[in-house]
Amino acid sequence: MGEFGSRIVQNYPYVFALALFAIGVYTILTHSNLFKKVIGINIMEGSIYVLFIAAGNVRGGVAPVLDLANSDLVYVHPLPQALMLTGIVVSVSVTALSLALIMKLYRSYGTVDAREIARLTRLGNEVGADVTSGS
Amino acid sequence: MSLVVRDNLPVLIVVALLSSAYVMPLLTKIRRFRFAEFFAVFMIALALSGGIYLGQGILNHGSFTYAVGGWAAPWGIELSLDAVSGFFLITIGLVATPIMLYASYDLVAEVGSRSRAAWFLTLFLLLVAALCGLAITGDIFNIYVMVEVATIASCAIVSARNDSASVAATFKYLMLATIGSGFVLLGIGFLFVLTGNLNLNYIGQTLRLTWQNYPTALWVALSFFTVGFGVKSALFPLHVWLPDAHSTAISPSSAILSSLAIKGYIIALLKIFYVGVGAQIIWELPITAILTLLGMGAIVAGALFALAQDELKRRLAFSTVSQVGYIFLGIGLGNIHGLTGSFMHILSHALTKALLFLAAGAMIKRTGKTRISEMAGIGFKMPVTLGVFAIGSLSMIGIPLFSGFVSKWQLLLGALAKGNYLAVLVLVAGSLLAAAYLLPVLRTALFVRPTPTPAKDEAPSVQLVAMVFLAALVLVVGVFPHQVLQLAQKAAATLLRWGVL
Amino acid sequence: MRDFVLKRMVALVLPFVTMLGLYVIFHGHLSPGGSFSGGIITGLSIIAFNLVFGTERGEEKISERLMALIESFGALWYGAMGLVGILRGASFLMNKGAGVPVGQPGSLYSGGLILLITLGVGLKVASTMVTLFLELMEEED
Amino acid sequence: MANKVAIVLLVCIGLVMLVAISELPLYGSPDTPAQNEVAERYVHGTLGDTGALNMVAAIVIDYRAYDTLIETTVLFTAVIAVFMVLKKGSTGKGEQG
Repeated sequence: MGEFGSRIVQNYPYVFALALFAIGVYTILTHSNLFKKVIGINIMEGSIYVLFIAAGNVRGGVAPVLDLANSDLVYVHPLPQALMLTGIVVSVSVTALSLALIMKLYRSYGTVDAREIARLTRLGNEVGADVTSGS
Repeated sequence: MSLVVRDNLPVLIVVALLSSAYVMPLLTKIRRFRFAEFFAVFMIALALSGGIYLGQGILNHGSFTYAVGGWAAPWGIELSLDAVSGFFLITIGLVATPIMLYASYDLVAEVGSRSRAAWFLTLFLLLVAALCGLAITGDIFNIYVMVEVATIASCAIVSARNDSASVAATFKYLMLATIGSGFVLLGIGFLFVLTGNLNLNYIGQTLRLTWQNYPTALWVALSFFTVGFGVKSALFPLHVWLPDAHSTAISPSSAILSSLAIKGYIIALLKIFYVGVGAQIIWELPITAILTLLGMGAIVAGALFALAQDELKRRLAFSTVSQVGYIFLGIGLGNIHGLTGSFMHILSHALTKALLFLAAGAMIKRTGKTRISEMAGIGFKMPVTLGVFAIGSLSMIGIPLFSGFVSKWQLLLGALAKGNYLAVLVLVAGSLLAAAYLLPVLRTALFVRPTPTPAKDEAPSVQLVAMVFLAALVLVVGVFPHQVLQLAQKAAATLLRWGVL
Repeated sequence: MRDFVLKRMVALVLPFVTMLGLYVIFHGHLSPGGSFSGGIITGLSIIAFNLVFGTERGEEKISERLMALIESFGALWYGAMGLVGILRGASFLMNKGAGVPVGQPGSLYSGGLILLITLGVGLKVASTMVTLFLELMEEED
Repeated sequence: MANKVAIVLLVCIGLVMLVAISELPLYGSPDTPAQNEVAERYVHGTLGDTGALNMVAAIVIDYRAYDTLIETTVLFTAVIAVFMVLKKGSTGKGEQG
């Protein structure tokens, strides 16, 4: 158990990453406020950046920009950083799209509460007409 | 010049589709919008011919790799062109071309305005490009990026009609799909931590030597992939987004999403599991058993849900949940017949479901009725549409001489070879349930004759051509499955690393 | 008159923010940064202008049409740069291996196509950010 | 009841995650699987391969340029998707919205 515990402690960034990930997913799934869901997405994506960047780290490493004057530097692995650049762009895109959808939903339902929207949609289905056609 | 094109064909297919998507929004201003629609159809047909050419080459000369940017595997992104890619490229082309043709008929009226039509075409092209990219890629992070393009494009395609119901469905879809992407990226992160590679073959090589050191971590990574791609491809307990999204979208959207978009994620899962991690390791871990169980659950539950629906498109959407179960069952069986069956089902479900959604869309468009119980006598009004719908239904049920039979037969062989008799039972039950939820539509439409027999009022001829093309393909694959089956078998053998069949 | 200070300050600072963005884009291959960070800084300067002076003035400076053009051509530019490799008989997106001169390491023109691609992508990212922002700003049409 | 089941499930998942994390290579150590010949090539070969000093830029726009092309496409897709959701769009002459 001591071995197990010490490995866990040494791998603390991964623990943080997975905990953050769980928090993000929990936020998306349980909060009914749509904006909080978007925040959940960003927490979730952030946890993944932590995981990747931690994977590339070397103790004592410096940022991966070649220093021509100093040849005996240890650089961290540049690949995870490049990958997370892509990850950030993807998360920006998803955030933008979800904000746009929220605006559209707010315009047609007048609320940003997921449960309320689900209720209104069901109502619309039962009546057989679009209750929100006033948009 | 032609040599240049041939040598770079894999990447050029994707880049050509992407470039046409880039210029598409600028085409709103041209005088005749028909041209833009024609251009989109042309580009997809071009990609189809490229895919067929590549598939032919792979079948005859074996697989090859293409290093983008000249950086070979561990450093750069390598596209790996094997039978899997060839098979899926051909599937994409065969299904996307008729859907695009169908959509182009009254797109502007359907989505609201010219600009919106142009954006729809853009997103459609982007989705097809991303799927082609998924088919040919051999790099795990490239898979993620392609999956993201496909996800965002399909979300936007769902909300093409822009009414409040479809926007609500889109938001639900986007949230769950993003959680799925998160899981996929987390899985990629775990594999990167464990192997330090992103190329699928190199991941496989490294894992084969070292996976004994971290079985739990690897298992967790594979579970992340299962959950992530499971959400995206609507594997049974994670399918909650699909019925809303696929039933509120316009018919061509439903058709492409149900038939192709979902399959792209399954192909990505197959590549990561079998090319990346490797069949031997997968069998050691309890992943295949879980996939088999989930697949069987999906077949039965999806079909039961479908039975309960009265709205035609909702019924078809739940039918997709059930049919995706077949594919996952095949993956779970994991032997050559099971995987061949999965591949064949990817093709046959793509053809069949596209056909059914397009025919349903044509019927709803003409009559304005969305519920099955209201559709009495449509068969007299639209005989050709109903005819192709019948062909699709029979194929979905798995009647011999239709494409659905070929795939279900392979799956049955796989289940028998594995000695999994529960799976055999479920496969048969799934077919019976499919008959139970599809045949009533035909019965109501064909045999309930309304008192004044309605005059003939067929769908427009362009749409008819698209539907008849798909129906003909369903029949061709069902009657002469030899060539396609050979390619599917070769794809399955590639995944199992059997060498050349 | 209430936002006089804001307007003056933004007018004073904005050119430098834009310059910083362009600097980050142009020096992406030499120092931390690159097309995405630089593009976002450049885009932010335009967004700040729109926020402070209103979207009408912003539209006058940089029209929506221009944004759409940059949007499409920025992406096309990337593809075209990729074709350079193919036309030189090498593979798609090949840089030094395809015989593109890479220049003196450490100087502004080094890294071959990297600078050109960064420029295109940076402009595209800037325009994307501004477009997304304006789209979300816009009242119901 | 459902709450208790969820909590038990979460604790189980958490334990599995902890076991998985304890199996991962140690954080920051210079001989993790990630510090392989790929990292070596990126760190020491970038200058000769591409002429750039910033390794991240070299990876983003040279070694893995194809990813970045698709990433640009993601942004493009997002813009078009936002248009699709929010805009009514210009109707061409004679067509109704």
